[in-house]
Amino acid sequence: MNRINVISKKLYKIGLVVSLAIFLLFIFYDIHNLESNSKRYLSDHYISEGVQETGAINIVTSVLYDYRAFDTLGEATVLLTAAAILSFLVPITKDKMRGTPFTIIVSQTTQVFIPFLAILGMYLIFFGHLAPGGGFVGGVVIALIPILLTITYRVEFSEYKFKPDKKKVSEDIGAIGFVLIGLLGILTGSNFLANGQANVSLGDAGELISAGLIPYLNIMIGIKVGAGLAIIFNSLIKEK
Amino acid sequence: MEAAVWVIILPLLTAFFIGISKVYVKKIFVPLVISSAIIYLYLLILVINNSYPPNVYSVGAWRLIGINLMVDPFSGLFLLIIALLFLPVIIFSVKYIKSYKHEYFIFTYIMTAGIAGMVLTADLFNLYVFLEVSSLSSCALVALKKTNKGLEGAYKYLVMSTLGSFFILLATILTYYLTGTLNIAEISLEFNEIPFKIKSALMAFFVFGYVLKIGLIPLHFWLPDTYEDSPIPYNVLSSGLVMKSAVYALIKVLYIIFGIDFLDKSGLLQIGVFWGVITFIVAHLLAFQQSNLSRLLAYSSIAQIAYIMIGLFVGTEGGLIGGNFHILNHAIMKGTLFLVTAIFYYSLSAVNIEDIKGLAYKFPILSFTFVVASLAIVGLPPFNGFISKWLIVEAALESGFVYAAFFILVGTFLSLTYYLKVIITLYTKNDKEIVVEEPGLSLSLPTIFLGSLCIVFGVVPSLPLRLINKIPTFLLDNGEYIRVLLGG
Amino acid sequence: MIDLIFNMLMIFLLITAFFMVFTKDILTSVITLPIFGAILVVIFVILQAPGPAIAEAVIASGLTTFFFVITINKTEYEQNE
Amino acid sequence: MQISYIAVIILFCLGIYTIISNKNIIKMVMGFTILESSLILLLILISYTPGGTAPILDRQYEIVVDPIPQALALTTIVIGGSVTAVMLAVTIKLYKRYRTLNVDKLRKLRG
Repeated sequence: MNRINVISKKLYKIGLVVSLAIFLLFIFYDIHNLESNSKRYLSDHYISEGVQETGAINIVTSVLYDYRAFDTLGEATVLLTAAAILSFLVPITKDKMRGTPFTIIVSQTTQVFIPFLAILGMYLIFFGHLAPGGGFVGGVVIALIPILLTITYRVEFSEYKFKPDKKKVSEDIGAIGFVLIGLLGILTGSNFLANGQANVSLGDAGELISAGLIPYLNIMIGIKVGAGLAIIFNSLIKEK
Repeated sequence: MEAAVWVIILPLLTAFFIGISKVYVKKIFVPLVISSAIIYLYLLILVINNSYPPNVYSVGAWRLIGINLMVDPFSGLFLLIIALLFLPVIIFSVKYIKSYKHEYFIFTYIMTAGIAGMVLTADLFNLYVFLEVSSLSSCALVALKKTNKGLEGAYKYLVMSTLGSFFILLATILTYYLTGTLNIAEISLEFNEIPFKIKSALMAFFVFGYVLKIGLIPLHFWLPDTYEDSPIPYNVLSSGLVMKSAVYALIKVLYIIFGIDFLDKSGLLQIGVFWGVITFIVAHLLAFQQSNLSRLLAYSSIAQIAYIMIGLFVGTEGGLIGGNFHILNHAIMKGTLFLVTAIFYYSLSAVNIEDIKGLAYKFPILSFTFVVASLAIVGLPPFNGFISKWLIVEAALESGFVYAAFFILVGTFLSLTYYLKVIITLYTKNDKEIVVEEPGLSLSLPTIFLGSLCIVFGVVPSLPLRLINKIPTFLLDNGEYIRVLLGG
Repeated sequence: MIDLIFNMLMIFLLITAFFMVFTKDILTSVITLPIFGAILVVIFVILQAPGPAIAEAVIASGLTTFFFVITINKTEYEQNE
Repeated sequence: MQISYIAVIILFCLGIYTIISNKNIIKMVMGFTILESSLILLLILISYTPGGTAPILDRQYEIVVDPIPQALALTTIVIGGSVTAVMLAVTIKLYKRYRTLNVDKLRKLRG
């Protein structure tokens, strides 16, 4: 009797999902060939005036950090909440990552590797408005350094190198910096997070020091994401 | 209007400063929390006062190509609820929360910022981002006490709300693909040309996503678990704000983007009312069998949210006024009930209904507030619950949902039974001596303040109704809302 | 030419996803997660989206796989011992 | 290009099937990753216009790919990543408390 029950339950679920798939298929089919007058007036505006208004070459970064900077603030808060959740779920006792003890080769290569990671992370953050990348991606690459230390040299060494309190404080400083740069827009008479509109010197596009406040927003997000992900990783490792 | 952005930034800044104060300047923690709550209250009142001629604040000064915040009476009502609930809960939890104090306040401030963001924004993707912020931080608050049930409730809540968010995200992406913009006003203008089939499919995704978060009957099983072992002051904010902000987002998306006539044509109004009726009947029956006080209040929250859905889905002006007034009343009444339960838990860690036997003689004032709030939530005449329920019943009768009005009255008696069960155990004589830890003033004052609001809004309903009567003008025909957002 | 490669990648993506879901052993399905992510990165590059391609490579197929490996490390090993 | 939209639908429904029907919690979280990847793929497919170039305008191109869905995709990847991290952390805690990764056992254990 139990087998029939299990099979009927499984069939019910598969039926549910297949009906959803067919429903989606019809909707996508309709939407795809309905799309006669593809209305893209907003993105055409971003493409045509994007470089003049925000000064950033990379339109995706100008959308993320200037036109829709409020989304990025919300998203940075999501990341900060995730880091705070993981840091308080961890018990006091440390538990090392069980696994094979690494040979000398691994520890040597990580020492060679770390400066390259640092440079790559810095490049992604500082050149966020010129090349693809930006605060989030650069921050993650920088967070790889404490993660590599944790894996090869156990958590204690990585905690010794980057103190957990320092990481927590640098994450909050990054977040507060982002909001203060946003408030700069209010101080100069325009609205919150106003970069292109406020009369901030945009510099000529393509230079490193251009695009007004976007590089500073990138740096703040980079610090925040780097510290946040280091906290997330170390607390996941320490959870006994 | 400048203060509209501060309503969202101030809680975020306070949360970040609390993060720093955990490490460096430890002793400024309590003054920082209290002062920012008071400034926040002043800011909210400032925004609510000039919410009538709705004004638009464009973030980054990009008029229509950026993200706009819009303060209209409907969001003004929610800011009023935040104003009424936030300060009492903060003062209450400064003394009540002993373990993980810093994390509790960081998550509460981030959740309030998320809810304020959801309520104010006039941009579809921004609504999704702030929805994610508020649900992740409220899920963290559920898991704060790290008990087995708490962690399990947090896991279920996380799974369900992320599943709901992904459906909302799918609908947002398809809306962007069809209309090319993310501004709510422009979307509703573009939506007139879209054929009926696609529009109703998008509406189905939105409704499914938001109902998963609100917790109507078939999708409600995760909700009572989140109330069981979470810090009780959080339950006040959760049932008062988090569930209601999902209702707010659903109503704003449906009424503004799809428009009232499309809702009527597609029959969603009838489905909504029917769904609400089933929900509150089943919720009342389930609430009857509960022994844990928090679970009983959780099921009663689901039932009250069902009343609000009926009020809002009736689709007439009277229904909207009744529904919104019930949102305000339920937030206050449920807040009082949860705060009193928190005091019982604080003084003698009472969890089940049997544990609070004979406490009325130990806490006369608090038990009286509990009785007032439960009679108000049941909907008896002198209190505020009665007025809003009566408005909903009237609106349901007006627009022909006779069965809904009848079942609401039946539901009133159902809820009367299980609240009476609690009150009776409260007042039965208890012979054995109970060692009680005396709750200080900072615990009982907020409770009494919220309890007195139950009576004040009951006797003088014109106080909040002045604001609530203005809501339908900007919700029923979305042309008014669009004119303001686009014209500006 | 590009379309041919693109369609093949899409099919390969589906195969990896099905394999990831229907294998019994957790470890093999966690190993296929970065392969799934890597194919997505190539698809994003073909579709002229460098920003999300880097983000997907670093966050979605990089760090998320790492978190899965740690979770398995914490939960699976005790069962074997 | 039609297969890409069909692939998105299949991945979306596969993700939901994994979440609904799996016993092991880690497989369930993997379902969320698949679901999230399908939505990001849909976003990028929407942003692609045939013959367009990447949205880096170091000089003027005639057809440029739509930048907005790419910005939304970046936001969704980060949000999805952090939600998955939180889910996995809670899974480890649940495993330590209940000694089992089986979803059904959890529901019964709660009692």
